[in-house]
Amino acid sequence: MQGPLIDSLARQGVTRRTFMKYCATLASMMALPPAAGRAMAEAMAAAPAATKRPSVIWLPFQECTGCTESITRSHSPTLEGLIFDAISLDYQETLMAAAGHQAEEALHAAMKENDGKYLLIVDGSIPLGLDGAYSCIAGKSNLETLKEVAKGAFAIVAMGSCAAFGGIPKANPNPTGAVSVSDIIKDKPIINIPGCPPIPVVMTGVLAHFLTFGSLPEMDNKGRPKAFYGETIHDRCYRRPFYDQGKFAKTFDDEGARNGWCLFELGCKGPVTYNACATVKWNGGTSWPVESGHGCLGCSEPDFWDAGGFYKALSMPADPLKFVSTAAVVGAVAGVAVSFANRGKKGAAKSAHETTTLADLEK
Amino acid sequence: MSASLEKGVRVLKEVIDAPIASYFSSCVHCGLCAEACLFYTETGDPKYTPIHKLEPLRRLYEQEYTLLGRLGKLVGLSKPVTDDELEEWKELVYNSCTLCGRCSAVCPVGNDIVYMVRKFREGMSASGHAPEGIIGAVNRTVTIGSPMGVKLPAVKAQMKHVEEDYGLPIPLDAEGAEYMVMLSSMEIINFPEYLAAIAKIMHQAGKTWTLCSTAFEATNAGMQIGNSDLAKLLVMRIVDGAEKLKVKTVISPECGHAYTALRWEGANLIGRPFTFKVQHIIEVLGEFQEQGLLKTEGFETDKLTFHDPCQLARRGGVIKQQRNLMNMVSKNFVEMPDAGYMNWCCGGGGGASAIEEGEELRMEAFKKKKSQLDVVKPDRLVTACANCRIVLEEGLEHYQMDIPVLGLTELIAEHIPDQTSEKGA
Amino acid sequence: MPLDAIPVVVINTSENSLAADSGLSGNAPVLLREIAALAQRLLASDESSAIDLRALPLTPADLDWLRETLGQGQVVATLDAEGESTLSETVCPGVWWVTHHNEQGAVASEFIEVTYVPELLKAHPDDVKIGLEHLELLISDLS
Amino acid sequence: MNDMQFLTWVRGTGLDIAVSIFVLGVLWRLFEIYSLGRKADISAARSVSGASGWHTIFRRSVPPEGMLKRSPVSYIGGYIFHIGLAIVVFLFAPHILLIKNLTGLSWPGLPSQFIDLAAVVTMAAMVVVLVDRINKPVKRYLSTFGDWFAWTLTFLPVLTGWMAVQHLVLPYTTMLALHILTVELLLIFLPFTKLFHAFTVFGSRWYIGKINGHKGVAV
Repeated sequence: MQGPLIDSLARQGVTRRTFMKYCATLASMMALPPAAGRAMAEAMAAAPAATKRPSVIWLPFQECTGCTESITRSHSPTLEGLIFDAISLDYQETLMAAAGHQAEEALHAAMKENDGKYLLIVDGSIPLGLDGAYSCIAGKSNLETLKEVAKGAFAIVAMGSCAAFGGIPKANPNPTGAVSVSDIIKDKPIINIPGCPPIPVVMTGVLAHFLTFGSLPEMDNKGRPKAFYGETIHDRCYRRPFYDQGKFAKTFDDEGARNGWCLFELGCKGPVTYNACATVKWNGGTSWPVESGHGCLGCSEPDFWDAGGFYKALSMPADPLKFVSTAAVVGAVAGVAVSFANRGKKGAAKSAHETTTLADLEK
Repeated sequence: MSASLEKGVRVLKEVIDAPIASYFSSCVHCGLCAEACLFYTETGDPKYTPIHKLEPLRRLYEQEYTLLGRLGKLVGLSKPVTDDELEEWKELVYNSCTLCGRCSAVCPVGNDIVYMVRKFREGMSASGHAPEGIIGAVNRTVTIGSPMGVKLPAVKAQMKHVEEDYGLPIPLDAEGAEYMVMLSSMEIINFPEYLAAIAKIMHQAGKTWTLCSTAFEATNAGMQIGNSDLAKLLVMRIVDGAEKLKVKTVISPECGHAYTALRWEGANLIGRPFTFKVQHIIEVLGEFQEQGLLKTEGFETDKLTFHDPCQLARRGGVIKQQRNLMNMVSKNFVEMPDAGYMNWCCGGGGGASAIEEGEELRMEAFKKKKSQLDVVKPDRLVTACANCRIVLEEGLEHYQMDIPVLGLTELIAEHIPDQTSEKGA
Repeated sequence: MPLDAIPVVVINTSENSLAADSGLSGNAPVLLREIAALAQRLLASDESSAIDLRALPLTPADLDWLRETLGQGQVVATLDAEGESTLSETVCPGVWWVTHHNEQGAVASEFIEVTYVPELLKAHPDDVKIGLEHLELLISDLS
Repeated sequence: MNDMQFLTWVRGTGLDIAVSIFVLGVLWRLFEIYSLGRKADISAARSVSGASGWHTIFRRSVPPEGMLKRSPVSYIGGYIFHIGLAIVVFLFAPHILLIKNLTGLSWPGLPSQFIDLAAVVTMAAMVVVLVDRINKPVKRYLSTFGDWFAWTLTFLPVLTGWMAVQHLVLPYTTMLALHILTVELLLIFLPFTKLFHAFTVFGSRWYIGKINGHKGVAV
């Protein structure tokens, strides 16, 4: 367990035991077996240091800064922050001191210097409506900027549900025509870290992986790191046993709710939401929505905003009348069309009628 | 000699309408109609299930008038209707269906199966798949004037007989009479008492009436075979006669299908409402009874029962009158099980009695009537349809049951006091 | 609006002490068997192992029950590393209850380790070397 | 796809598709059927009180004289499963909740034990009528693929719904998803199978009632 990272940590007063403890916790959060924590600590501590800290460019698009808030709230002086110290954040509008042309210069300098090697983090969705005019930075639409910056990136991290899946800007009726990063960029590895906001440790976990192995962690079919999004909230929820026993809170103030029973019937989306809230928790491990007595909103899932209502139980239909008027119109039109065809056919048969005479009864 | 499948299909396309579409879409194959059909109950053969008798019509409807049916025909899932198939169905549509309407009466989803059989027959006859017996009857009705080949001279001979026997005048072509009386050829040939009865009853009621030389035959074989053009031709004869004589009411004789043809189909066949009223003789008698114009004396004391003709009762809505009339002249009137609205058919209506090759089946089906009669064990059987009467007589003879059959009108007339003395006054 | 108008309902939670309402899921007792199996493995093959208590569907009440059942042994070690960590042996020697707190004092992760001495307590040779250097420095200062 | 994604799909996209096809199909079929029209009956009507299309719509729910004895299984089995279905579909609290969600209309439900019983009785009646269909020559003769298919489509939602509530065989979530899926299949196929009688039965009864009412025959 020797290496530049552990040395640099040591210089900052972080002891080996502290680092081991951090890795054990990180492994637990990533749902890895306890033994993996030690392995990770050894691998990360021994990771060869690049001659230069890896460059990271952070582009904000149609977003609320909630993702940045989430990360920075935990930034210092925690261990996640220490991981951040291992990178060079060359462009982050909210955090950087530079502004205007200086900021733009910093961006272009970083892109040029680290061409093909920098990690691009995006938060916020990209509006396509009105040629992208809904969101512009430095006279360029987000779409243009993304395409330009993505070109030289080693990989892209879509931070938060907006960048990963379109998020709230994409919610019905999606006035700006918002889309996700992966809707636009097809030729770069993209790692989605959805959540509204995402859990900070997921971010640092991915960065840790990137720093340790120089590659992205294993991802699921929605481009999310499996370590954090491998299981549902429901799978790791401490209230799960009550679900299995059929004990449900029916209202937010009934006895079931006071006894901490399952919130499924109050609309908890935990069963269909892949995230690590149940293990990692929020606000420095203080609590998380279900522990606070509220069901999961499913914020890390695509289109969670339009999934039929936060307080509607999963067993209730989401929005079955969505296309009903269209269907009714199509059905009526088809019916009327058939009617006309039928009446035409019947009319034709009628006008072709030859009055039967006796002779016509025989073949 | 121009009947063809193509023509049949075209005619069917013409007659398929919203009720038929609705009926076929509603059928759940529950098979309850079979339980109501005497051809099924007496043979136990499921092919006589009423709705099954319409199978080719159903397929044609779906293939012609539904999107999915057209698609099914295109990809070969639904086979087109063929001549061979229709020939096979001839027995089901004619021999084993008397249009009695019991199936329509029991269908839980409300399918008027008889309505559909009637329309299906349009296509069957146009495609040359009507039975020879009925074609013959139609031929005779159209060319000679009556299905049994009765001509005016025969009627006149009957009139003469009656006038002589009863001393009552039988008016012919009397313009402005209140009633124009129609006959069925069976009555002319087999049951002359009918004409006499009418004369007595009309005389007692003090009503003016007449026969019509151009329209004395009421039966409509065109409707039985299921050909509206020919049925219209026959109805038109009656309409012309009635309008020529300016009568108020045309009286349909004791014949079920004549009544349906004239009363319910007539105006629709000729495409305009009638200028006169149409009544069944039983309706007229009922009216007279109610108005006190019908006075009888004495009662029959033997056990009598009444066979409701399907077209009069179930399909015609005349149910109470015949019972009141029966009770007027009988002390021992007993109802058969299912009598009235749900009465069982004699087995020979709807043209079936004209089909020679259907006789065996008819006799088999008659077991239903036999079982009804076996419950009551009547001394005599009264009815109000000459066709029923013939079929009942045949059936009773076949099963060696000694029960005479008579017409209700005659029975009533027998109890009308002798009026020859009044005549002189 | 006077505050008295707000109806206040007092619910005495201590009365709800029935098993069904105590928050116990019934998953905790099963763990005892697993710990026993791990202890056998430690004796048989010298292999240490650990159970991540956060990875299991355990309610806070389950954890309390488990903690109480396993009891407190003789050794308790605390580690001050960006938040306190406690490593305490249960009444079953070799079975350790390890709790990592973060700097806010909340539990960051919690394990049951079945081992003779938890890895975290052992000093790393590199650190021992640094310690030795420090010692030598101290000694040289003496002269 | 795990069971939760399955559930999400069936209650989202799946239901959207099913309800849309249902609405589309029903309208299309209704137009297709009733636009064929019919000629007005110009024969002189005989009006009798109690004889009309509307009367028949109700009256046809009662077996005519003598018929109950001739086919007791069809009638009693039919009554039980139709009424049972109505109870289970419209008086089960979660279903009412669903209807309230969609339409805002709500009414009191029945205790779940009663619904449970109704579901079991309904299924039993359906099995009996199925056996009857297999055993009775007429029914077997009339039966086509459509009949077996329609029976299955109707039976499965009751079975899966009951199993979900009873926590039988599969986890609740999976069973619930299967329940919704089978309802969706039912919705999708209803307009295009004999199950469409649920709609046309009123038209058919009205027509026959109207035709008979014109003649003064109260049926």
